[in-house]
This record gives sequence, structure tokens and C-alpha cells, in this order.
Amino acid sequence: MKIHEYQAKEILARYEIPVTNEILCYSVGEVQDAAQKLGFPAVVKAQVLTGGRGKAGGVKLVRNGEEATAAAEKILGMDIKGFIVEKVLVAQGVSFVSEIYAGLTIDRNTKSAVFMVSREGGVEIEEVAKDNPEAILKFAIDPDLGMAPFFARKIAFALFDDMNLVHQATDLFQKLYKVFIDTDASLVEINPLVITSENQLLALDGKMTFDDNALFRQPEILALNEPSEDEKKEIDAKEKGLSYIRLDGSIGCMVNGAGLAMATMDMIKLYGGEPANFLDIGGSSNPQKVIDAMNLILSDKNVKVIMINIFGGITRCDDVAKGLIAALEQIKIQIPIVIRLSGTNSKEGLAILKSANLPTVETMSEAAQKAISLSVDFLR
Amino acid sequence: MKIHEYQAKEILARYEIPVTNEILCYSVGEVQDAAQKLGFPAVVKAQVLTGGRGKAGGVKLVRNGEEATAAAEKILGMDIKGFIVEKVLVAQGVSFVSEIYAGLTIDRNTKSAVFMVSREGGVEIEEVAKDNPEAILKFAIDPDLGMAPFFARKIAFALFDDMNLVHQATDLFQKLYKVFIDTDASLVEINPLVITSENQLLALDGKMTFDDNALFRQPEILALNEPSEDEKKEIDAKEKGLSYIRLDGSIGCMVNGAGLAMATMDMIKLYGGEPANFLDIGGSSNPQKVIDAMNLILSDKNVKVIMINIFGGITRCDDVAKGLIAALEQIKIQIPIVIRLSGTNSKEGLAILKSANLPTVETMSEAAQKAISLSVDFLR
Amino acid sequence: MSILVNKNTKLLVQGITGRDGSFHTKKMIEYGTNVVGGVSPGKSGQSVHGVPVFNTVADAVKATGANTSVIFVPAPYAADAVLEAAEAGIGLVIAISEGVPTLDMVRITPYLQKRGTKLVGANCPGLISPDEAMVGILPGNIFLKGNIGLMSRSGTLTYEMVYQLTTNGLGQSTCVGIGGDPVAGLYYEELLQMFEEDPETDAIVLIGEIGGDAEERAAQYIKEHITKPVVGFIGGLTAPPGKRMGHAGAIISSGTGTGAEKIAAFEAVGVQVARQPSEIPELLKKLLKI
Amino acid sequence: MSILVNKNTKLLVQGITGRDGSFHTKKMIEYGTNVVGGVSPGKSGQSVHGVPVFNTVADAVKATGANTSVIFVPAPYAADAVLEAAEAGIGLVIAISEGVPTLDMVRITPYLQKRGTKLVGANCPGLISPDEAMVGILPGNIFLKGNIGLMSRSGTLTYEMVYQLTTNGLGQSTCVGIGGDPVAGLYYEELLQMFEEDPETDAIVLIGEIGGDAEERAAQYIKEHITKPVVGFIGGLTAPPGKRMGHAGAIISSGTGTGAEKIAAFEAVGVQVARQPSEIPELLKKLLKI
Repeated sequence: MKIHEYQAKEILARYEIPVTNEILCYSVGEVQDAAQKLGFPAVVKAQVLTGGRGKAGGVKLVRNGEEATAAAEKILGMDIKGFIVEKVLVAQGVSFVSEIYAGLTIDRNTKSAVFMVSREGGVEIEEVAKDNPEAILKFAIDPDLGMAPFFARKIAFALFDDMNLVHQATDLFQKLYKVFIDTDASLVEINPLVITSENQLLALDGKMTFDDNALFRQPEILALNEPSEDEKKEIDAKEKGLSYIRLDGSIGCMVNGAGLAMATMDMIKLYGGEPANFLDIGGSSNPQKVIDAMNLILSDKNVKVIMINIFGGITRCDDVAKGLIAALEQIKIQIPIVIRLSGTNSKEGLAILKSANLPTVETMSEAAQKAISLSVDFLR
Repeated sequence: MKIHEYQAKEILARYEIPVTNEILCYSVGEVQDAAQKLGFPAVVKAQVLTGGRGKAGGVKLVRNGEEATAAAEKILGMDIKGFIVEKVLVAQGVSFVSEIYAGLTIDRNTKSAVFMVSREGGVEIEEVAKDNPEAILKFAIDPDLGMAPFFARKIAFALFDDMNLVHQATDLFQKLYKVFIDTDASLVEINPLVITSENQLLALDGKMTFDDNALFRQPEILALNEPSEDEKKEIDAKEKGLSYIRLDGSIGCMVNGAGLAMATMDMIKLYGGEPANFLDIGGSSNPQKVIDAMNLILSDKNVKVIMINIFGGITRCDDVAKGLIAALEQIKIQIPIVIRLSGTNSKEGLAILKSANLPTVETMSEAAQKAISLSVDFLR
Repeated sequence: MSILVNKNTKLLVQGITGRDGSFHTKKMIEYGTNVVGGVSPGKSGQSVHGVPVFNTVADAVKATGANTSVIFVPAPYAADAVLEAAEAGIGLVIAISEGVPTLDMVRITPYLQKRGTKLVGANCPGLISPDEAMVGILPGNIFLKGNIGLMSRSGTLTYEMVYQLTTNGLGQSTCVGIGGDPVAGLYYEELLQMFEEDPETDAIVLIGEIGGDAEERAAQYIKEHITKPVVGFIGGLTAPPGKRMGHAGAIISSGTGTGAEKIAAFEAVGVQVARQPSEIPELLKKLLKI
Repeated sequence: MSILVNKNTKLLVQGITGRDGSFHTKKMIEYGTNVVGGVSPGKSGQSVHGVPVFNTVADAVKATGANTSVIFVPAPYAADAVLEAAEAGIGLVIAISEGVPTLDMVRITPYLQKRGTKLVGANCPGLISPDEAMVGILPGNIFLKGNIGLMSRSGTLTYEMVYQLTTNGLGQSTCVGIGGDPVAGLYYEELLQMFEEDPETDAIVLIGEIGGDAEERAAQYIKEHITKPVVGFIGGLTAPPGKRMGHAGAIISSGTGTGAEKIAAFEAVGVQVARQPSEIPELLKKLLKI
């Protein structure tokens, strides 16, 4: 789960990590007031749940009221990668001498949290990682030790020579780790963490994402959630036991199992088609789940054909076939369906489908090829 | 550091451990009011920083106002092992079906916290340990795991069969461990932890002692400290760099080092004398420290002779000798002194003492014997 | 031989009285797995499909000598259940539970190392050594005893693969579902080593997916340590970045963890990569010269 | 040979720029200990008595190859300093600092085990292998190289004992002050084993004191594992219960940990117990037949 910069910085501030003075605004008028209150220069920043707002023109330095108004007018309502800017953060301008990167995430390899720092802050860390990987220092954190004071100090010494900054950073890094653990974050990032002209560390930006699996025990974090339209659909689907992600193609997919669903999408692409979605309906043969899945697929108007790929494991193919028939009786579908059913009791399942006049194909690749040709036919 | 029952239970209650309804009282009138408010039966309990108050008559069950008054009059002002009762706790009487013991302390052997439980609660756990040691179950806690839920449940199952009680105990034990860790306790004890007639766990008594070494980071705990007169003396001494404990004998001891100080006391006893104190003056040869130590010893009117036992290690004997002379010039002492000085530069040190007319003996045992004979002579 | 589970496996089911725990206990017993006990706090004395239930893992181990445990408890309690098994001396734990918080997995990892307890999962379908033992929720009927070792981050995709192997007469020594979470227990390297050392395994199938760099590290490991032929497959080649493809671990972040990178890493060390599941049997037959 | 420290010891001093750290660094160097570096955050580049100072233990180890560290930092930071040493790969840490919270010691113990780092102390005077290395605050001049191994919970009492040994011509292989705190690093059993295995040690002196049951456990260990003669002494026989005798560990609680119990435990396994320090040399001479 993602949250906005202003929300992340509120959390950081709660842990006494120094952040810029700033005010969240929803209108041009509010931006004008905020900028006057904070003084100039100030920075107006789009609050959207996607990256790259800087390149999109969603961040403006303003030196006076007129510029503030202009920036607010320009940024509010802006479309950044499909996200409409509904609020902006007005932050006090800060004069600084240096920009640091500091972030915490999970390292799958060491199976631990990893602290990353770089003297090359202020730019996207992915770019640093690509162009100058040795500029990023990584410190795996033993969960039994946590961010021990000596360990935070060791990281601080890797960045600074000035003892004043080392002290500040040692303290700040321990707090940042505490934020990470306390909130079940999957990423906490301060970029840039600047050294101000007064030699103080200050978080100019903040980014946090959270482990979806842990939201059940993080009600305060969950309350910050602002799902996009697509994400709302995904959340609705999840509540019905479906794992759904909308894509841009025309072939709607219904598969049991995440791995098989991915492989099905891949297969479609392999033969030149475009999947309209990732959809894992899980292991049950419950007709209601199939109906929900169908409705979900059909809510996407790009879908020209439905490809059903079921592998019967614990769930037997004959049960799945019955569920499919029951579902298709309740829901009228105007577009073609390709069904592939394999695995446990597949013979019985295929016989049931055949008797219901539902044609099937034998393999995944056949199914993909047939779905593609049908999607093209349908277009004609 | 010890605290009173009522303070311990306040801390437990803060961690949502269920404790009896109770009111702290300083006067008979307050006890009357409290008992009326809580209802009868109630229990009036002396609040003193020592054990064995029950046997001393410091705990009374009262069934009506008259009994409450009588109990308050009897207990307030009572002397329990040298502690005068200045306050009592009036607690609501509780009807219970069973008494449990639950405690946490440090186990030197496993170098970890150890959780102890027993179905034989309500009596002094030391007695259970002596008479029926297998009735006490001990669970060493891996500090990396802490009191994991499964671990608390395992302990709970060792006590209870009823799942309702297991759930309550699992929760309570986790909280008790958190209290222990959060407060740097050296002992947390609930005895008895009762099962009420309503099948609820409830702490009828609470005992906590704290690690003196950790008080620097436990200001809230430190604020609860109520040192006795003797302890005040010990604390004053500690502030002067002296480790002092008053005993009952007549031979005042001044020694450098805790181990040597203990061995010196033992030596005195070995030859039939009685040490008046344990006193470790540490490693310095600073005359002021010697003067402070002398004054501390002389503040005990039982002292008939002073035995000084110094082993020169890093601190050289000649420096110690000079310090002693400087101190003795500033302080008039009316009782005999026996000095034993050994170790680094002892020859030089002894020569200095000799030239100042301070007689010395060569060994610890000689010193002890001489001090004993002088203490007897002095008495005649 | 097979790896991890076999006829000597004495299995406990943690969460045996739950819906899933009970259902799959039956399936495991039917397959022939030696299920010796179950754990469900407060249910001691009961039995599920003839299996005695205990209040704690410690009690169960004491009474049954169990050496392996499978976990069906809900995700919020799954990590604690793994710790309980490790503390009680269980040597191999298979966590089926889906949705375990990542930091729970991080937190328990050093304790498992300290106790010498191996973990498979969480969020995995389990593992099977055909005709010896099935632990988890795998459909036992599709497997065939043989000489192919298989490991996979996915469930149904594994069944698809195994079905193709079995219908082509290629049996399996052991198939391990390592789970779809970012932080999991046994992973490619440990399992590759076990299959390398297992005399009954002659070839290895590694089914990876997008996200992380485990496949890249596996490729390096294969280059340095594995002499047996390995066939690979990567799911999610066409998944868009930043989207979690069902599995928490199957997410391409910051342009790393893509399928193309993983395929390239495999091919660079001589691992044959199937472009679709149905190619796997052919590749294996060629490598095994059958 | 001696145990733990010798001519191969390459010592770091953590807290070298402090008053005590600096003073005892000088003493250790004068004794002949190979002090290779010091640690004091922010003081990198300075030197103390000719010893280079580093910001972190990791830096110091990298630059000097140190294998041992002695800790003089104030008690609130001592446990963190021990962890820093362990994390940097130091194999033996001697913590002189007095007043370390007990739960800090509890907390760091498993990490030290995991890293294979041995700890002596805290709240201890250190240790010495005469003529080889002295680490800590021991008065080097009273020690004499020889064949007696000594371990003690006390400082000055140790010096008293050693002085008696030395003046009686009984030299020492290694003398270890294990510290006066309830929870400490290396204790009797580990040290007894080391002395047992040390070819230069012919007899062992164990100086205990009241509190805890370490002496009782040592007695049991001696019975089962130690073949060399052991002489014991227990301080605090006359201490009253419930009072902390200077050392946090020297406290008799609930009637256990008394000196009488400890003497009885030793004598029950044939350990000769001196009733006063001056008896130790005679007992040793008798046992060593000299």
C-alpha cells in the first residue's frame, strides 16, 4: 500500500525525524495562504500516488505570491501518469549544502531489512543504482540486533566526517528503522535528506509503502489508504476471493492460481495477443466465484474474448465444469469463450462441458492461439 | 531497588493486568472511608519494604467498619522488621477458588529471564522451593524470542486445563514479561494470582524489584524510591564513591575492593569478632575519600575499633599511606585503628606510616586478631 | 532417497482442527503420509481423522516423536506457530498459510537458523516425494515417482508442469513449492544442493517467476555447484512493473526482477529455459538422453 | 600456552580517549601487551600513547587485524560496545565497565554466541597471562609467570591472592577476573575447561563469593570434567541475606547462594577450600607436592 508524501512525512515527524515545515492544500486559495504563511521561497508539490511527478512538472519552486498562484493553478488538476492531482503540498524553501539518500527496505537475499544510504541523494535512486551502483551503500540489519546504536553510527560514519552530523544521523537512522518496523513498511525512503546551511539534517521528501499482508494489524496505516479506481476494483475482487489486475489487452483471462495465471498471460503474448487482465480465481469450484470473475472481466470494455484456463488439482475438473455451467447459465455473455480444462478428473470434466455445448481445447497453447484468433475475428 | 505492593500493582494495572480494586491510606480515617467505598469484606495490608508482613500481623481481613478501624489502628505505626508502617492498602475482598504463583526474574545460569509459575500460590515461594521444588515450573526465555505468544500459552497450559483461563493467562504472561523488560526489573511477582469465583485471573498481590544498574534509564521507577534510613546512608556513601552497608558488630572496616572487603569481614568473624560494616572505598588514594569513609564508620556508635585493610594494586601503597596520613590529620579519632597495607610499593608505604607513628600489621589475619583484641580492651 | 520428506517423515499438523487443516490432513493420510499428530490449543484429547490432537507442539513432539510439521493456522499466527515448532525441536516446517507479514518472516529467520530448523514457505503448496510422503495441499494423484527434482514459486503452475512430466512418463523424486512471498524459507540454492546430493535425482526443474533476484542467484549457484542438468521456466514475462501478480513476491520493482533478466541469467550459465510449460518434457528428455 | 590472551593478542581499546581508557592503555602497553588500536567515535586520526584511534571497531579491525578488545566505555553504552566488537569479528571481548544493566547483558548474550565471540565481564578487572599480555586494569607487577590458573569474581581479593602466590614462588599461567555481576560472560565452567586443556596450567584456584549458584555448578563440573587439582575460596561467608555486597552479584536471596552451601558443594567433590587467603599457597604446594 502506498501513501502520499505528506502522509509519510507526518509519520516521520511523529518519530521526531526533522521534516520541512509544510501545509497540505486542496485549492489555489489555500496554496496562496500557505505560501504567505510559510514565506518565500516555497515549493509546491503535487501529491499523487505515483513516481515521476518532478519530470511531469508537478513540483515548482515559487519566489512570490504570483508564482505560487501560477504553480497551484498549473499543478492542481494535472494528470500525472493517469493520476489527477487533487492536493498539493506547500513546503518552506530550504537552503542546503548537500543531498543524501536514506532508505530502508526488505532484502529477499539476506531475509532482513536493509538500510541503504548514498551521498548522491536528490535524484531517483534507481538511476544511481544503474549508473553508479557503488555510490549506494547497503547494510543488512540483523533482526535480533535491530538498529543498534553502534550500527547506526557505523552507517553515519560512512556518510559524514563531521561529528555533529554523525550524531544527528545516528539518532535519525535509529528512528527511521523504528518507523519501518512499527508500521510494517516495505519501504521507507528519505530522498533527499539534506544538510541545511545550518548543518542540520532535514527530510525534504518522504516515501513509504507498506506490506499489504500486515495491514490487518496496522489500522492507522490502513486508514491512510486512497485506492485509485483500478485499485478499488482489485480490492473488491480480493474481497470476493479473486486476485485481479487490469491490463491493456483484449483477451480476458480467468485462471486458477497466480503462477498459472502469469504463465497464461505469457502464453497469450507469446502468440502475439494481449491479455486484458491477470485474474486468479483460486482453488474453489464455487459457481458464484466464477460469476464474480466473469462480471469483473466483462466490466472491461476492451475484452473481446474470454480465455478460461483451469488446472484441476485438489479441486477436481468435473466439479469445476459443473461450476462453470452453473455460472454460465446465470450470466449472459455476448463474446466468445475458450475453455481449457486439465488435470484431475479432466476426462469427466470435459465430457460435462461437451454435453453442455461448451467447446474446449486441450492445451494452454491451443487455448491462447484460439483466443487470439477469436479476438481478431470479433474485431472484424 | 524495592517498591511497595501498591506501587507494583499500579504498574501492573498500567499494563492492563487485572489487579484488585484498592485504595492507599495514611490514616485510620482514610481506611474507614476506603473500606466503606470498596465494601466488605476488605483487606487492610501494611505497605512496608520488607517481607513477612503477614506473619507479623500486618495483613487483616475486615468484615465491617469496626474491624476496619481496629485493623487500621493496629497496623498503622506497627514495626515490621525495623520498618514502621506509615501507609496501608485497603483492597476489596475477593472470593477465589485457587491461588497461583507467577514470577519473572533473572537466571544467572541460562543468562536470561526466567518465568516461574506454581499452582501452589499464596504461600512464600521460597517455602515451596524448599519443601516441594517440583511444584515450581521454570521457563527460561530466549531474549531474541521474548515471551512469544506460543511460549506464554505453553506456560499457561502447564497451569490450566480450562481454555478460558489459558487465554487469560497467555495474555497476562505476555504483559508481565513486557513489564519486566520495560522497567528493567530484577523481579516481578504476582503471588497470589487468583482464579476468582467468576473464573477470572486477578492479581491479589504484586511485588517488583529493579536493577539498580538500570535506574539511570528508568526515571519513573527511580521516582518511586523510598530509601530507609540505612539505605539513605548507603546512597550518600555511593555518591561519595563508597560502597557501604551497615552491620551489627563493633569493628569498623575500611577496605579497597568489594571482594577484599567481604574477605575482611569473614576474617573478623573467623577469629570471633563482629564487623560493624561492609565498606569498599574503591581504588583511589584521595584523602577526602578516606575522610568520608572514616566519618561514615564513626557515625555508627557501636564501632569500637577501625580496621583498615588496603591492597595496593594499580594504586600504590605509598600513595595510599600519604592519603591516610592527610586524612587522619584532618579528623580526630578517639578509638584505636589497625592498619594493614600490602601490595605494590608496600615497603615505602609502611615506612611512611611508621614515620607518622601509625602502627601497622603485616597480614589480614593479624589485623583481624589485633582489631578484635582492641575492641575487647576498649570495652573494658 | 528423495529430499526433505520420505517414509521416515512423522508429520504434525498445526491448526488441524481448522477447515483447511482438517481437509488436507485427510488428503495427506490418504496419500500415505505418516501423520502422527495435530496441534490445536484447547483441543487436546480430541482426534481428527484418527490423528490425536495436542495443545502444544511440545506436547505433540513428546508423545509422537514428530520430526516435521505443516502449518495451516491463519496468517497472523503463522510465524508464531513456526517458532513453536522450532522451539519444540521440529527439524522441518512447511508453512502453507497465505498472507504472512514479511517482517514476521524476517523476525523468525535467525531463530530458525539457531535451532537448525528448515522452513518451506510460507504461502506455499507444500512438497511431495511421490509414493513416500505428501505434505501440504498438493494434488497427490498427478505425481509419479521418478528421477526429476522440481522446485517452484507457484502452485497451480507447478501442477501444470508436473502433469506434463507425469503424462510424458517423467517421474519426480521430490517436488517442492517454495512459496510466492518475498521472504521465504528454503530457496533455490539450498534445494539445488539437496537435489545435487540426492542419488535419486537425475535432473532438476526450476520454475521461477518475476520479482527479486533469486533466479539470478540460482543461476550463479548452478554454474558453481550443480553438475546435474537443470531446466528452467520463468512465469510473468509479460507482467507490468509495479503490479503485484497475485504473489507478494511476484512484483517487478524499479526495472529489476524482470523475466527477461532471469532468462538471460539462466541461459548465460547453460540452463535451458522453456518458453512454455509444454516444452519442459522435451528439454528434459533431450538432456537425460531418453 | 596460557589461556585467552598471550603474545598473539592484538588488542583494541574501546573508549581509549576516556580518562580510564587512556590511563590503562598506558599501563597495558608498559606491561608489554600488544595494543594495536583504539576506538572513540569522532577521534579517528588521533593517537593515544602512540596507539592509532578509529571511529568504529570495524575500521580498527580492518586497519590493525585486532582479535581482542577491552571496553572502557561508560556502563550505559557498554553493551552496545560489546555488540560492535562482536559484529566486527572480534573473538574475545573484555568488558571492564562497571554498572551495566543486567538486561543489557541478557540481551547481548545470544548475539555473542551466534558470532562466536567470547566475553569476559562486565564489571571485571580483566585478565593476564604473566609476561605475555595483560588486558584490563590489573596491577601487572604483582603477577609471576608460572603454572597456576586463577579465576575470580573479585578484583582486589584476586590481587591479595595473587600476591600471596607470587611471594610464595607460585607463578600463574593466566588469571581471569570474571566480574561481580549476576549475568556475565565466561564463567567457571568454560574457564575450568580451558585451564584443564592448557598444558602450562598444573593447578587451578577458584575464588568465588556469595550469591547465585555458579560455585555449586562449578563443583559439579569439576567432579565430572576436571582432573587437575583445584583450590577454592569463598568470600562473603558472613554477609547478611538480602544485602548487595558491593558486587551486584554478591547477594544472598531467599537463603540460597550462601557461602556455607558453596563450601559444602566444593568439599563434597574433593575441592580443598581455604578458610583464609593465606592458606591458598600451602594448599597448592601440598597438592602439587612442592
